[in-house]
Amino acid sequence: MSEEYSKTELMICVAARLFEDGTTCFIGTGIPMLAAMLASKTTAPNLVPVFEFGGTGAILEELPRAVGEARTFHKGISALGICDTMETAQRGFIDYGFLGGAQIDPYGNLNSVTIGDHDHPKARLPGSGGGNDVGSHCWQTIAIMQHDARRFVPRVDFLTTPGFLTGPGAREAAGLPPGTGPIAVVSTLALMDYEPETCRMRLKSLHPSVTVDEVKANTGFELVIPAQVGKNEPPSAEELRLLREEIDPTRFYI
Amino acid sequence: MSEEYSKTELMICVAARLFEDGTTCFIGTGIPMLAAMLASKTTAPNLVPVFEFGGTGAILEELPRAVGEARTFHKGISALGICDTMETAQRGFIDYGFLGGAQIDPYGNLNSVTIGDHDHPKARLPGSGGGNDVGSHCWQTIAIMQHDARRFVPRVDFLTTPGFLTGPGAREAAGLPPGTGPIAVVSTLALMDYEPETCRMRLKSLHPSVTVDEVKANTGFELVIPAQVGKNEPPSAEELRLLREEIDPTRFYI
Amino acid sequence: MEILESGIGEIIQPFDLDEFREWNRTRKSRKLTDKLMTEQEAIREFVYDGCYIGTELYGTVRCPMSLAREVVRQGFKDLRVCGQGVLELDLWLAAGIVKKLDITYIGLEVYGIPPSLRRAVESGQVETCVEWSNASISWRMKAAAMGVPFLPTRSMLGTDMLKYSAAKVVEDPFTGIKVALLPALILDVALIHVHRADKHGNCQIEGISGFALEMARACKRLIISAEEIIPTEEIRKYPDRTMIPYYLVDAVVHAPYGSHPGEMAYLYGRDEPGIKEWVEMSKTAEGAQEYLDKYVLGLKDHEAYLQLIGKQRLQECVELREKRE
Amino acid sequence: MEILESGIGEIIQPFDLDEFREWNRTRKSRKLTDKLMTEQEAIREFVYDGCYIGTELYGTVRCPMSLAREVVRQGFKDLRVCGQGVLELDLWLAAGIVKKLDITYIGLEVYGIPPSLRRAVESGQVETCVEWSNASISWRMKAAAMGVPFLPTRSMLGTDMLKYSAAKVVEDPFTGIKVALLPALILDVALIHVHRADKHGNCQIEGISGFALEMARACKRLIISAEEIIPTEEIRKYPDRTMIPYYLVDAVVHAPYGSHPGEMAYLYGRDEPGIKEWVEMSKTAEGAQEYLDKYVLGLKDHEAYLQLIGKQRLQECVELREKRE
Repeated sequence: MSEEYSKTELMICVAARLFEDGTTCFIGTGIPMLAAMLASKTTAPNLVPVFEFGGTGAILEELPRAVGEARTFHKGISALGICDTMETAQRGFIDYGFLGGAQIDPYGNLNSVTIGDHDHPKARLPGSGGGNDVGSHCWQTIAIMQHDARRFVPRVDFLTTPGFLTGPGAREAAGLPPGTGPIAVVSTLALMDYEPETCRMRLKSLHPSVTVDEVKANTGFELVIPAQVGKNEPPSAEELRLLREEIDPTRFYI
Repeated sequence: MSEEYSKTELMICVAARLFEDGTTCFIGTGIPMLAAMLASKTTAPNLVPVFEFGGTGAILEELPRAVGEARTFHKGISALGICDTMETAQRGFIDYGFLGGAQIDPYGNLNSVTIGDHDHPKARLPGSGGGNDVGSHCWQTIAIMQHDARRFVPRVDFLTTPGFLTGPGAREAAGLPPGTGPIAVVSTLALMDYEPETCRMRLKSLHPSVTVDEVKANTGFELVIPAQVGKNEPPSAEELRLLREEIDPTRFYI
Repeated sequence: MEILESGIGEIIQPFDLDEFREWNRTRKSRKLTDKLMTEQEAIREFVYDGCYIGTELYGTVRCPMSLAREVVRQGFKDLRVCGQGVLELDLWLAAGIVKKLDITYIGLEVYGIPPSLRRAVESGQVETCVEWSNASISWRMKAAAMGVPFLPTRSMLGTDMLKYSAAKVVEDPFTGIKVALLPALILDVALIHVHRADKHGNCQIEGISGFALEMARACKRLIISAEEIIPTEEIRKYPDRTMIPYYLVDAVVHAPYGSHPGEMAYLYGRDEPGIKEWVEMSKTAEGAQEYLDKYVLGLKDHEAYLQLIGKQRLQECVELREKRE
Repeated sequence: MEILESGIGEIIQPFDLDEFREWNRTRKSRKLTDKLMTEQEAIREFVYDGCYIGTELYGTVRCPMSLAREVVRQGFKDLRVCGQGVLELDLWLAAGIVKKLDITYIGLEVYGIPPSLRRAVESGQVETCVEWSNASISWRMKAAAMGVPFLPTRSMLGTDMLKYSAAKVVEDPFTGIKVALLPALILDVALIHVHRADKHGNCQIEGISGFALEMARACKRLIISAEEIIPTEEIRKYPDRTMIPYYLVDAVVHAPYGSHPGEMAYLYGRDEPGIKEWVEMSKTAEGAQEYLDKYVLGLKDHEAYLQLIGKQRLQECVELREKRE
């Protein structure tokens, strides 16, 4: 029986369990940083974190708060520049990338530019940042999302970071490197993956106490619901201890 | 009355006098290195030597024997790589470049690739090296040549480094940066420049005891001979002292 | 090699490589002159209304904050800006001095979407936003730094990013794959903060280099602010550490804690309360103005800023610095 | 953006960026494994007949001479080579193991045209020479290092260099100027000599970097030889000095004086008599063979080579080194 935990802590744990040991991974600000630290302390001790402005292979002893800060190359393998990092991704050296956005569509396309019309937006968002690059060049990408119908939409207002674009073969047709694309979405309600034949988002496993109907009700498009829907383990006592005592003791994020 | 000196020493001195103080200059192996050192010790104390593999702004205390050796960045301003150096030239930061070759034509085009047919050469030469790049991107280039009819030819067997190509406007038409091109040739017999209207090589001034006819006889094409032909000063005692005692005391080159 | 697709975005900063070459030939001295100036002198001499300007690295990391604040203080207007920015560009947006943006990311990182950005763009005060990814804007500078008109990339393909950028998609004539061509970006003015520089502008940077090498080579006017001014002998002792050579530089400003409230690797850590203060106050236009009055407009210069922050807080930042171990 | 002109030169090493990406994904471990090997082991494992191979920097400067000699010793044939080279490629040409050349410069510097090059090319033993400038071949590697199919340049325009290369001239779609597109160059094998490396392959270089960064990122198999093997803690203490990260590297060879008779900045100067010996002996095929027998084929390994050179001569080179002052 696990103790109390927050939605954020749960998302971090579910994301952390997705890291594959001995791989390179683009880490963005926020939950991915905590997930990467948790993974490196648990299931992925040989994870190689890559931060877009140049830090590679850091030993994440203290939680970074920005993708350029010194903690992103603390005891690192290299501290170069954004061009070298992004070119390394373009050459196929970065296995995973974590992404976020204000909207995601059934094909895993993300929007972080504008809500509404681009030239007269209802809301101006920060912009692509490295998101489009990560989504274009990394072998596999994972999105972290608040789960509600305003964010899980049939069509993103501005396609910022490529998922499967319009479906099977679309990435290759657009000129994006073959074999790349999104593999998962970690939301506040569940873990999703993509149906191979259609490239559409598919429910994979539910967070504790969340129902399929709840997920459907909070998804603005038709989610593929497989016959078998799994359940995500709640954070273990050890995961929570690591998060609260070692990773984010000042509760900067959690 | 100046003392005895060699043809090489004379060429070095004539070349050295062409350096403009406070300019950047691409320095190749051989005579340009000695000329640059002599100039920096006499008329061009603020000369900024640039060596293609990355050395910039070195203080030339010891004579470099190769364009990559440590002496090319001794107490230098920077020691980067060939891409940075060549891109600096492509951006228009390198004022002068010294060039050499096995053949030169009336438009200052140089050959350092093959004598005879490219695919079945009579003689294979080292290749362009950085020559083509220097001739393409530097604002002004100066060639250093042995003067004889086998080297001063109507048409080079292989156009390696661009002079004025086929004449006025040809560089610009080919896409080379406007305002660039050759300005002088320092040979074993004389100093040449180019006639502005035709871009053809023109006799400028003779080395001591050399006649116009001698130059003509050793030039395989019709050299523009102006009404006034100057005379090049022989090496001064001070120039020779610097060359022999400070610049090349071991007589590596001279 | 036909054009398969062209972004509809404006090239906010049209470029001409031959004119850039001529500029570099005639306006960039090869002589080792003394370029030391104050923030006021440097910004007054090289920044101007309507110029296309950029800052490196970004708000909370090795950012020329003292220069960015001076730009606001001198009240320039209609700036065209590329960013990639956090506090520095957010300040400019709040001050209403930005007219056009080549935008990649302007955010408050963990603190989310900047209200100043929303106000400036949604109100139409910023007239134009052309979209680029972080890598793309860096590669655009890299193209200029290489002296070429474009660089190819596989970023932005298939997305609205391409559509709202000024990139062009072509088929590679060698292998037939599609690539986006990114136009070179030559800035009118660039502001870069470094660890050490000599009075001539030879610069050393520690830790990540961000896009400093590219930007320094992709601008017409380069203002360097440095934590420390070192003798040229130190530069000449380690020529392989010179990331920005003097001939690229127009002004050198001695700016200790020049990145505050951001960090400077190995020298001082970030001032979280200082950053949070902007995050909080910038939520409203009034609050943002209050911040500007308190930390920028109401102060004479960077020295006055540091006095306001106070020795103790700066010392606390120093204690938070990354160490080489 | 039509093709205005195409070089008639062969693309000696055809490339496929997607295949390169797949290689980098599947054949390059992200794990920190021990890659220490001897010259024999590294060359045997990664070099093969007919491979496309390159060396950095060049013969007399920070050149992987111990690896280059081992390549000759193991008797590979039909090598396709890019150079940019002095002693190292001259040795290969004399040994008759080179079939095709992307040639930029192969010479003896102040000592002129290498007789070995003349014999190898004029006899037809080297079947193909495709011409490139020094910058162009470096930019071709830089294209591969960036993961793009080509880079534009204004080099080679209007000359026979363009004609006998594999470059293509196009009109820039942004400003209308002509540029030559240089195809990416992805080497099968690269040999690079550095000052320091750890057992995983993280490398530090002092002095000029030549084209080491580009070549290391533009090859499928990378063999590093290093003057000194240092602990990974040293690498992690100075991450900003890592020019070649471990994941690019396949083998690390400890090779003290690995650049001899060439120099190594700050460690040892060049061995002029040693260089002159090759210059003299290589004037005839017989002499070149004699040199190969004496310094390469007749010796077991680099250690035997160093014993033949002798401690005293090596010490003399050390005394001639460049110093940081």
